[in-house]
Amino acid sequence: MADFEAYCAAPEGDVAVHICGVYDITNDIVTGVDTFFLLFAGALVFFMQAGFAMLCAGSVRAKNVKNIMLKNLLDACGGAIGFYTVGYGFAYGGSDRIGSTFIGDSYFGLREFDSWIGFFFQFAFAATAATIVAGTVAERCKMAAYLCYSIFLTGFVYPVVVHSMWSSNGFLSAFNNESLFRDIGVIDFAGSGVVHMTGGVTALIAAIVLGPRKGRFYDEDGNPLETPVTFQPHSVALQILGTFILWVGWYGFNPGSALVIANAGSAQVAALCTVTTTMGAAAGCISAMFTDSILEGMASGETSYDLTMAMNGALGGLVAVTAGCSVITPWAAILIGAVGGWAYIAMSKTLIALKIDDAVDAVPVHFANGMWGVIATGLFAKPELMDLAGYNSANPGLFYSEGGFDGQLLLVQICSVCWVFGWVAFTMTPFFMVLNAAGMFRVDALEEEVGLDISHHRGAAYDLTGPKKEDVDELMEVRASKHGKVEVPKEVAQAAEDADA
Amino acid sequence: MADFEAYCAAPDGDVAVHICGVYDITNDIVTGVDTFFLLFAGALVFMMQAGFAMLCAGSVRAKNVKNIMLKNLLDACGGAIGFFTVGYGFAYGGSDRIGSTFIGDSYFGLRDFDSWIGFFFQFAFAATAATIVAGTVAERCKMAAYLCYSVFLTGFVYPVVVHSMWSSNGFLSAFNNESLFRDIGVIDFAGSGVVHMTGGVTALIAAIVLGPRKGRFYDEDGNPLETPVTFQPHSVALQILGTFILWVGWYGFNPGSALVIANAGSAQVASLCAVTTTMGAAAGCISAMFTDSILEGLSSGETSYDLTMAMNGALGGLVAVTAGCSVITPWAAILIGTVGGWAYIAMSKTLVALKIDDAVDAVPVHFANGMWGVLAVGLFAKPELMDLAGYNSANPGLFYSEGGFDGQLLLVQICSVCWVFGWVAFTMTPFFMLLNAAGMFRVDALEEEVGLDISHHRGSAYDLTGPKKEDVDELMEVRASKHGKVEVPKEVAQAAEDADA
Amino acid sequence: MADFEAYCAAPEGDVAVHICGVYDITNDIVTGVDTFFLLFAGALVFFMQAGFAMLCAGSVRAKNVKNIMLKNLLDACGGAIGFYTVGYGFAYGGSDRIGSTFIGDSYFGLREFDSWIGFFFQFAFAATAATIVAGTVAERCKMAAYLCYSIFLTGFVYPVVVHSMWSSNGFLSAFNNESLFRDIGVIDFAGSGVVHMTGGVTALIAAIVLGPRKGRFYDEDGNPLETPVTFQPHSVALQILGTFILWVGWYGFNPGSALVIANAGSAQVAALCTVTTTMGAAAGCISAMFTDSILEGMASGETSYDLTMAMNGALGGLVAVTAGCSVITPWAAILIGAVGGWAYIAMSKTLIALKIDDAVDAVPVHFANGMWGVIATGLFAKPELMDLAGYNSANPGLFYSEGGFDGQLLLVQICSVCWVFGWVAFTMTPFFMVLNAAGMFRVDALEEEVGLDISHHRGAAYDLTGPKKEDVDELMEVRASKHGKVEVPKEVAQAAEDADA
Repeated sequence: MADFEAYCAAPEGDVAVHICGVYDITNDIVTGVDTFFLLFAGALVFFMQAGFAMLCAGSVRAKNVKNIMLKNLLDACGGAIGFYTVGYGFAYGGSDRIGSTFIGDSYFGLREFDSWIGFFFQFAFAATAATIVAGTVAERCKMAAYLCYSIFLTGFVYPVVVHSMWSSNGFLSAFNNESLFRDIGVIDFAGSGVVHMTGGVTALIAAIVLGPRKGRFYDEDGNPLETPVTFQPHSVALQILGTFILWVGWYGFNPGSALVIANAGSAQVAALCTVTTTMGAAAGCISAMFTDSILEGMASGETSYDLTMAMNGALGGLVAVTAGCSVITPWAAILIGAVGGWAYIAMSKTLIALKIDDAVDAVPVHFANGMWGVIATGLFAKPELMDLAGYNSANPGLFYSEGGFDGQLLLVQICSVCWVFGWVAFTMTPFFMVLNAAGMFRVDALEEEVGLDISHHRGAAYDLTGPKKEDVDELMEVRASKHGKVEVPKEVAQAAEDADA
Repeated sequence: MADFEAYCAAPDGDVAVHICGVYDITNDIVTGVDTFFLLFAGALVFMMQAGFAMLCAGSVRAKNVKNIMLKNLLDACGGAIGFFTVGYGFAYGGSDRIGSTFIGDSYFGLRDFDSWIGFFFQFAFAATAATIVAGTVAERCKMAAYLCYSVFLTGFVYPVVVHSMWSSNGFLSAFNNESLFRDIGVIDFAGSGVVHMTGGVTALIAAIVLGPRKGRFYDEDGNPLETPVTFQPHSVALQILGTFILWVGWYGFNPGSALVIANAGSAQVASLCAVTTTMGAAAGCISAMFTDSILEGLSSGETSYDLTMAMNGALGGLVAVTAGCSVITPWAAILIGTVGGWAYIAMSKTLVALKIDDAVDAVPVHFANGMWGVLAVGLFAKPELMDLAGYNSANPGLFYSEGGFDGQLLLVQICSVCWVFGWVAFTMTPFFMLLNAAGMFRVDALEEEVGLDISHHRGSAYDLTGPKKEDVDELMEVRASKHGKVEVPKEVAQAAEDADA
Repeated sequence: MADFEAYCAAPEGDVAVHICGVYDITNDIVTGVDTFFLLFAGALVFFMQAGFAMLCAGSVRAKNVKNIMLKNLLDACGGAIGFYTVGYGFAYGGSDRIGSTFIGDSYFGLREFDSWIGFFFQFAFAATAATIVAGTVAERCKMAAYLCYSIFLTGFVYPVVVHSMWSSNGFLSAFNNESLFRDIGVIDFAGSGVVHMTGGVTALIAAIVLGPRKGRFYDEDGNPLETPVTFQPHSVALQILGTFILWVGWYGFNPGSALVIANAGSAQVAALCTVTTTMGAAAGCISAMFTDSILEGMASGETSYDLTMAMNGALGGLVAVTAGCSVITPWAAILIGAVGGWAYIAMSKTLIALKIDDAVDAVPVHFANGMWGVIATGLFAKPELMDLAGYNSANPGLFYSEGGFDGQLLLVQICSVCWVFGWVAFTMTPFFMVLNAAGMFRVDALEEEVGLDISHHRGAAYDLTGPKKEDVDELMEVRASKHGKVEVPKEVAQAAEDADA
């Protein structure tokens, strides 16, 4: 391998100057391609905001649609400002120093910083973490509380998690030689733990503190219902649209986490991520839906196929392969996704049993599968792929370790799960409890009954009323006479009837 | 042109080492950029799943929305598993051998394989082929039958077509020196024939075997209706969203089929594809819609503009230019798209005349235009562009041939169309007839009447009921008194009225 | 820096041949990467068509949904044909000559032209400019008038603006050494003025000539109403979807305007654009929504959060940073976005006061903020960033100029605003007035009342009717008896009740 740094420090002679000239050009191209790659991936990840908005909006009742969508839009905006002013600094500030730190301390407001594209990509992730919670607390959370929480999360809680696992100073980071577990860093390639578990734990705590929606587990007098009432999603079309957008966005989320692509190794990592991401989603969808259908078939005798299960299963599978997408084989991705589907169902049923109300099942998808994803990496990480992805392969996943008993990586992964859970619980629980105690968290009962759109957002989200019947009739008459015939054209007559009905 | 292979096999001296070092870097970059390109294109093609889901969902009646969307989601998932386990192997396995083979025989489960990004891109295409059928059989096909068919198609039928036309061992392939027609291979750059015709023929056969929806061509007693009943699409908004998403996805589908982009030639091919794709879509849209408006104006005297015609015309134009997008000029693309619009209308009317019921007009769009697209290449392929795209330009399209009479390429294209039609009909007809004979194909008549959402998917897709009027009134009272005035704020009063209406 | 042109003109000796061979490869890669970049950006910009369609469709009443969406689809198609045949030629034709010209004069029908990807990218911009108007004139403009206007705009009016500001022969262009203001060219990096103001001014003129919708400002007898009637958007879900799609598309619009990315400088420019774009949108959203909430809180005592304000604020912020995204810091982007939010509100209220009816508030978003964006660049353009983006930094923005008093750039920017306003008003005003005088502009009053969907597009856009109650009941009975029990499964019973209600 040629050493260009020494050779090109002071190139001698015409030939060397030209060789180094070409070498400079290749460096230039590499910078360009890698920037472009993050721009592409960041745009796709940001597109997931649209996916979350559609998924959440479709899942709630028609009377709360505006509210949930406004939350989705505002946390992207608040997240941008919050992550710009302090969040990015806490996450990655001071990464040029050696040793572990708890939190970063420079780059606030991106001062003396020019890796714009790096910030953009990380911002898109931060916005994702914040948005996860929106769905869970839908239909009952006050707008002001939501804004407070989302700035607190993207500005402080999430950056600390990022710092610990992804910064080169993080105490769990695989890119820090002096991390807590020395040469074993946690492997959370694209953020099952960092992004999804952080969002999922926050959502869980919020759901517990906030309490269930009126009429979900208790009747009007507060007596527990025999069976919980399921609030039908108001538009399945929006849900599936959101799901597909999220899936597409994941092709930025996971492959994009290779961060660079202008060399054969990184390109292969990103390429593998596309395949494992696809397989995880497919397996999660199939496992969750058919498991649910079989369970239901055994219970009621009538088999039906539930779209919600299919969608959330796919999302669960996606979350689950996110941590290990670069270090697992496609077969392992299918396994992880399939188990992810079950993890989703199990957690979803558990929440209902515990009377914790999650309006869009974000906790089972992001918390349960985020956790499972990080742990699964400790089982399935394959040494050759770890090398390729730039991880130390001395401690592979349990199933690939010598004799199949070396669970060191698994232990580190479990510790990381505990750390994320502990940190988020430690910071968010008091936060939400204070909000609640101050009466700033939950909307008024009557407002909840009326729906937040009318109470807080100037009217309903939909107005599907058509034209007045007499106007339509008049038009039909005018047209009929114009053509000198009594008979009205077929389509127009149909339209008139429709308007009539 | 420098020959780097010999020069860099064992570089002599410092200068050569450095030159070869830079050369290695450029190779690295090329790999990275090409991988990135397929990642981008594959993600866009996968986004077409969202497009198909929205288009189909919008086109059916409100009582079958969940069903059709679940099918769209599941065939992406089933397609992923099926194409991973066997499909890709059948399509491209054994491409290192010489000579023609009927079907591939290695890479099953992607064993001994590491071109991940190639698989990802091909999977996205396979999923597209499968999804095309979903719309046609909507509102009456059983879920289990659909799953069987979609795994069969992506796992076996489609891969054989791919193998024959795109693999270097395919017996019609332009990349096989020993193909059936020796030095003339079929030109189907991005798959008008391979993808769309395969899907379209399958849809046609399925529609014939399955029969029309209840009440479409026959009344309740089975007597033919004088004029067929048109079932209104339940949401045009979803249809147009789907159309636009598909159009955007096509910028991955067509330019992405250049497969590489990190050299000036391929870049030019991809660029040309972007332009021809645009022109084809635009021309198809305009030709289909205005032709229909004029026809209708002539017959009824009242001119109207039909959105469905515009959308399907655009899609038809897109399908039609897909085969030749890299070897035709933009002018030719406009012509092909225009004729594509007419092909769509003609086939659509023919189907209705033959009492074949296609719920979303997928057969006219994908079958008629897929066929026309492949044939059109035999007319319009331009030698210079064929060279650029890597095809043998000795036998150009009819209009560019010597004297305008050398129809050899056209003949090959016609043969290919026949082969696709024959193969798909040969495999799918017995398949669907067996399913039908076993009573596994079509849902029960009563279930069809009720709609598949309630029958099989736990309730309807929409629930647009608003809050109770008394709750809204109470809130208005509370608010009015709170501000110490009887008058309610304007918007709130409006909202109350809306809820009332 | 090595000079490869001389060195590689006739390389001498083995070493030079190989060096030049590698150099050629790097050139090849650069071409490929830059092409890919414009393909990506162009596809994203085209995706904005879907965003506009959803935003506009969501904003109008249910009875005009088909109409507005058809307009969106057709102007993309008409724009493609118009821009291909003449538009691109007027905009960029003859750019190899020296000196200023008013309009281009070659490349019509892309003759003797092969920069396909450049055309594709520019076409996507032209389609955007045309689409902006669709929303403003919604619910009352004739289809034929719309088509005429959209071809006139993309084929002639818009190309002249492009030519003046972006072509190397443009008389205001920063890339023309002999421009009107010599060494100071206008800085409109991605088109706040060129694209958005052009569309916005056209929309404004159209709205004035066309007059308000029936019942908006005047009652049935033509007497002015005390307070204008607000027509509720029929679906807020579509609006927010459109907003997010537009925001994502802007990551192609702004960074893509760097045009190339395969070198470190351009990559940095594109990267900065992602950040400033994000910050502008976030600031605009927050400023518009909270300002409105505060104003309303002061007026009525009850605070509500308006989603429309948030969405249009974000879009306004995006439009405002478009002109300067490559030459301003993120802080400046936040300021510009925040002011953009106010500009939106101010203009929106002004229009209402003047009884000018804009159905989707496109004029405040695109005209007011397009203007503000161009002017803001004259205030905030930072010399270092201007250098990087390839602009002459001798005359920076007012706030960065020597002593803070050198407003030369600001003056040029203001002149450009006047030019765009003047040119568009000069061409479009007579155009619309002639259309209006000929009775071709506005639909018949009765048709407007009935809605354009039924009048002109064969029926309503939605049909959400469910199955018949008796069918559902029958199915329930059949199922209950099949399982040998009277009790119906829970979900099914629920579904039956829903269908009942």
